[in-house]
Amino acid sequence: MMNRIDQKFKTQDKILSIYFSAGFPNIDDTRIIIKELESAGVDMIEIGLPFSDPLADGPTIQESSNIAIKNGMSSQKLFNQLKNIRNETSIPLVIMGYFNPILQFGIENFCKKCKDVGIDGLIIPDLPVNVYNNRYKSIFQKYELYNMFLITPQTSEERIRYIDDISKGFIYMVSDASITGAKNKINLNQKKYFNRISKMKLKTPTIIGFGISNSKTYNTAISHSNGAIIGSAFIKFIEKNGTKKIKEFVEKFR
Amino acid sequence: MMNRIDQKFKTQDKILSIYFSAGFPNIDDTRIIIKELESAGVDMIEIGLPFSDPLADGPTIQESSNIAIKNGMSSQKLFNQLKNIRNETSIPLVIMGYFNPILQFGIENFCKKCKDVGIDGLIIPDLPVNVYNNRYKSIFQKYELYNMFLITPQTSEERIRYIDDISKGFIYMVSDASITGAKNKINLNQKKYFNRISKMKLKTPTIIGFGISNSKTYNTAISHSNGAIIGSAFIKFIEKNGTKKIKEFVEKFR
Amino acid sequence: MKYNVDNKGYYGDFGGAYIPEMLYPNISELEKNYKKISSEPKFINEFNYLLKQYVGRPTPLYYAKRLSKKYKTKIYLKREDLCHTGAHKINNTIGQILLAEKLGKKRIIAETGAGQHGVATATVCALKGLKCIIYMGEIDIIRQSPNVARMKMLGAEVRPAKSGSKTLKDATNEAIRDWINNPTDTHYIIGSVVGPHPYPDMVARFQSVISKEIKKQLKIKEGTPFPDYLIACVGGGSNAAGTFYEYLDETKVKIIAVEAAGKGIETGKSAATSALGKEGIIHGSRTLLMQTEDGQITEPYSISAGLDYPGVGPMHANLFRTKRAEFISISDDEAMTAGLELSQLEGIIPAIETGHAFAIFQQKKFKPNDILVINLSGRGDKDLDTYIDYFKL
Amino acid sequence: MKYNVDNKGYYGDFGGAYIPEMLYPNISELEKNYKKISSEPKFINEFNYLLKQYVGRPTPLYYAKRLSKKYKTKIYLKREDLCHTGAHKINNTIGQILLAEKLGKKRIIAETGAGQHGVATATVCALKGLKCIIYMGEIDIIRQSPNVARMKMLGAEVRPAKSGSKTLKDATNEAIRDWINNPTDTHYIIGSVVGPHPYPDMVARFQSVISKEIKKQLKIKEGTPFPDYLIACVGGGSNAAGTFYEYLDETKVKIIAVEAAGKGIETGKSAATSALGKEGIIHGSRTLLMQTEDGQITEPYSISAGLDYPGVGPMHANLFRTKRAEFISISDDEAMTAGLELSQLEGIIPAIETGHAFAIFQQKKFKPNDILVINLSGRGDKDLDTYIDYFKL
Ligand SMILES: Cc1ncc(COP(=O)(O)O)c(C=O)c1O
Ligand SMILES: Cc1ncc(COP(=O)(O)O)c(C=O)c1O
Repeated sequence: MMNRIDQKFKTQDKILSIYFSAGFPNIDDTRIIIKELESAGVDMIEIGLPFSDPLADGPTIQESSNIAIKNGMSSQKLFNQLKNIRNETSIPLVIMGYFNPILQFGIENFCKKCKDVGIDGLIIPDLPVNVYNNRYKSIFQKYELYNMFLITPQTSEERIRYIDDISKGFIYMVSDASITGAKNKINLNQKKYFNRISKMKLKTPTIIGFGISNSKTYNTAISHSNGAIIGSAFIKFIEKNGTKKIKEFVEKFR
Repeated sequence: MMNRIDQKFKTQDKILSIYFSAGFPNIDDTRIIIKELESAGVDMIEIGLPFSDPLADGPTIQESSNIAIKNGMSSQKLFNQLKNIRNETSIPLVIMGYFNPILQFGIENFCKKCKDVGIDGLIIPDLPVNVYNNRYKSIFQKYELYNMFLITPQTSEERIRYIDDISKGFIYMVSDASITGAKNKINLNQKKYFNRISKMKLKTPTIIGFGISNSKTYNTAISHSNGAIIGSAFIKFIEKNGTKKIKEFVEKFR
Repeated sequence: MKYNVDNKGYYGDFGGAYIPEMLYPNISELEKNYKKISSEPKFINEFNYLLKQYVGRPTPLYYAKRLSKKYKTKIYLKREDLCHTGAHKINNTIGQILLAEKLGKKRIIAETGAGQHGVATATVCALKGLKCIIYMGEIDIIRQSPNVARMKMLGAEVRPAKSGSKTLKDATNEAIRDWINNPTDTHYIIGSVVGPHPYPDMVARFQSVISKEIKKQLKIKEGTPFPDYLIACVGGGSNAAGTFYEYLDETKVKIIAVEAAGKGIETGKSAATSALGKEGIIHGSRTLLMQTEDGQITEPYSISAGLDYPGVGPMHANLFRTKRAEFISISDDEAMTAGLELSQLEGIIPAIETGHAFAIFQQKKFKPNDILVINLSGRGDKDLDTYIDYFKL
Repeated sequence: MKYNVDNKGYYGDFGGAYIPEMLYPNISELEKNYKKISSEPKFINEFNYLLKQYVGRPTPLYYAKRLSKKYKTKIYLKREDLCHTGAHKINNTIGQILLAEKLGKKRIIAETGAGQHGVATATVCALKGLKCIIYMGEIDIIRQSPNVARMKMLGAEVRPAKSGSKTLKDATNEAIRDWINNPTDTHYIIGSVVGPHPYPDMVARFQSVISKEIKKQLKIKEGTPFPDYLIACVGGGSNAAGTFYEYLDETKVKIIAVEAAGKGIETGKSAATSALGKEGIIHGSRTLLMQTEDGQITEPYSISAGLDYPGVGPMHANLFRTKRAEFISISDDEAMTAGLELSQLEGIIPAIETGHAFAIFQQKKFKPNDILVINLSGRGDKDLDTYIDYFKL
């Protein structure tokens, strides 16, 4: 069976992906949010596994992670929640989480559970490419899980080529030199960077994330790539509006 | 004319001497206090010239000095107050003061003024014997002023002999290793020290001062010497009772 | 060297660089350059010049007569408290500021716990005229207020870290986030032997001047460069790394690392990583850290802001796992008592961090002929309020 | 030496011992012994040992690059701030505690203004296990509270002086009174080159290590032991005496003594003794002091507790009268500004006392080739509250 991520990129030009922190605002919102997102027409979902010390995240995601942890979220809890998710949805599901909780769960165990519940890939911001390659790649492969890597405006061309080479699924283009957090604008330098990557004609699809918050930034992002990920803006929205009005949120981007 | 101090010791066995700070409690109390003391039967008076930083004095005299200075007391002021004092009294009068105000007034000028108003001697605690001898003795002699020296329980026998040798008037025996201040008792060590000095059979009369406060300490003191000086206890008394009841105070010692 | 870093950036199982891609250019720039630049004669000369003329090195190795008498053994104190700014921290900041200069950086960031590293960083930034921003936990800003004042006097901006336990761990998170946001003009001066490779090795090298001096000084005093025991407190572990560095492979020299037990290891209010920690990732390094079963990092506790950290540097994790070093946990109370004792026996008021090292005598006996070198990592000026409150002086 | 003390204890017209008879045995015991004891090899060895191993001497002579650039001249800083306890004061207390020990004293008293001398005294008392009582003006206890805390940590008792201006002068009075009350077992460690002979000379000798080191260090750095200018702040004058000592008779070396003008010489809120003082007696010494026409000692004022004294030591009175030294008055504002500037240009936060010396550049220009040595008499940790309040940092 083809990985759902690849399938999605094959069948669709521009991808709208939404990130949320599992266990936020309420511990049992995970399935609800996934189903709401899918029925709202989202193309891919990143499920954030909360971590106490999320180095690459801004205040919004930090805060949602803290609440999720207080609510009792953990790797095991998440897998329990996702147990029969594939009976209900076929949307690509990616878990995004820091390395330490995964390490504590046991890498192999974690990957196995991912496969069991039907997760398609992982984004682990603090697991560097070379460590992954040398130590963990074979485990991921065994469980047919994609591991997605990030690139940033500072990533050298050479390294981008290398990452493209070993990547599966997509490359996560961090939109700016920044941590996560909703921003209003995409500036000229960012556009230049998007163009630069675009011109490299990578074999792997790219999705732009960090700072995508409204239709304007979203449209700019997808005009330079294969899709965009919205995180903080979505979390702020459900913090304010709960899980009932998710369609409203998604509609703004369509 | 024989110095009034010598005269007093010649005619009287045991001397009661009282110290007060000039300008305390009120700036113009100086003459009143002198006359009250004389009529109460005191034998000698030490007029304290107040100083801002009286190193050898305890809190009572320090405080009275501060008030006196605030009231406007100064060397010149004191001499003005004492101008015709010898029309009114023949009691031996000694000025006790620290060296700096005297130095500022001018030593010679100060001595001259002392002679003019009829002062008999000076006690300057911070003018050491050798400095006096080398630099100022001739001036004192010119104005027929006695300069009295202190001895303490720590003063060596050799030095006591030397001081006795050069002394005129009396030797001021500091009763204890201490600064001024009323005390209730004279202890065994002090008595031993009094006896030791007594046995030295000095040519100069001795008066015991510092810590003499009541008839008991007074009587012990005069039983070992030629007299005693009361300071802090008297100042406390007039602070409380003003200058009207000085007789009451003095009577307790007779 | 067996116990030192390998060429991949690991100490045994520990170390490495577990960093988000956003930091890759910075970390690899450092990794490529730190050894090269720091071994150029020009660099070495300026480093040594500043250590001598500005920091006041060599610091004495002082024989503590009254302390030795009390504990019936021979105790030498390595006087890092006499360094300019009052702790060993400046050895490292001098090294890193020179490196930052060579790399053309214009803006310096740092985290700080006790404030000593913040002050040491602000100091070298003033010396070099570079912009300086210090992240410090909100709680530490209160309990180490003299150091906050010093940083401000030195022209640094102090930014409070308000997340988590509001202490060193969180200040480090904030500094890393700043670096992610400012990847080109900024150098991040980490203050201990923690963080991603090459930081642990780089900081240990700059701090190794401590053990280099001990070797020479002890040779003169005792005829041998080798003490029986080396003792140092461990927060992240930089003063300890500096103290142990030259002796790592001299296994006849016993090494004791002293951690903060806080209110006691069992109380849940502790920062004793070796006793309570498990292998994991913190601040880009694979090491021992205190964490929940789920891998959430635990909020540590110690009365001493500089030890109030849930991890240890990877060198120390390895020294612990290989049993090269003995790890001892000292409670708040023991550390405070030892601090007061050193003050009154030797006239030296130690930092509370340092007080932990001196509390060793409350747990361990030594022989009359044992030669001990204790690193007196810093002075206690910053801790006076805490001492006064604690002892009701 | 022409400008040094004569064998009667005078510097020209100044000095001597104007003490009450109660102090005669103590002062003459000292006078008889201080030179003899302090020139015995055993004493010299222990003094030098402690200065090196405990205090951390020699202190560097540091070329202040950024300050030199700003003021277009060559500025060296003698780093007394790096001494154990943070100021030059400890040079003297080490010497005196050894002397007290030899004299069999069991109890030590001292006065303190900024608290640095109090801390230095409490420190050596802890080191030697002697009882220690420190007199400190009530106002100084408030404005130098970190040092009060340090003294308590070191086991000293701090007694407030509540008379007069409640500052250094009054603390000195109280200490002298204590000595009168305790003539046999007690040694009084005076903290500056003030008080009756032999104190000014004794303290100057113990502090002279500063200029001895400058000579050697400058020779290495500049090829000559002679700077063009020596600059130091003067409270009582001990750091200045130490800085000038070896150069007193080298008249090619210009000497600048910096006094505290407080809010300004004309304001009545000042401590600039040379500008405002007249010859007189203070604390047993004939010297220049601020006083009324009647000879009452004036209450001085300076933002800096260590300079808030109405006199100067007799050595300095003589240097002023003979014009060997130039005296300059620096206001609170100038001193504070200079303190901040040094912090931000060189990464060294000076004591406010010391800040006065650095304010020289606000009043005087130097030539590009002039070599200046400024004594950095102490660090500013004790003054952080004052700085922060003043600059609203
Ligand atoms: C004096 C002192 N010692 C020790 C430490 C702990 O740090 P490290 O373990 O890196 O030496 C600190 C930290 O601030 C400190 O200030
Ligand atoms: C750092 C510092 N400098 C200078 C002084 C002034 O004293 P002196 O004039 O005796 O050096 C003090 C006094 O406390 C001080 O602490």
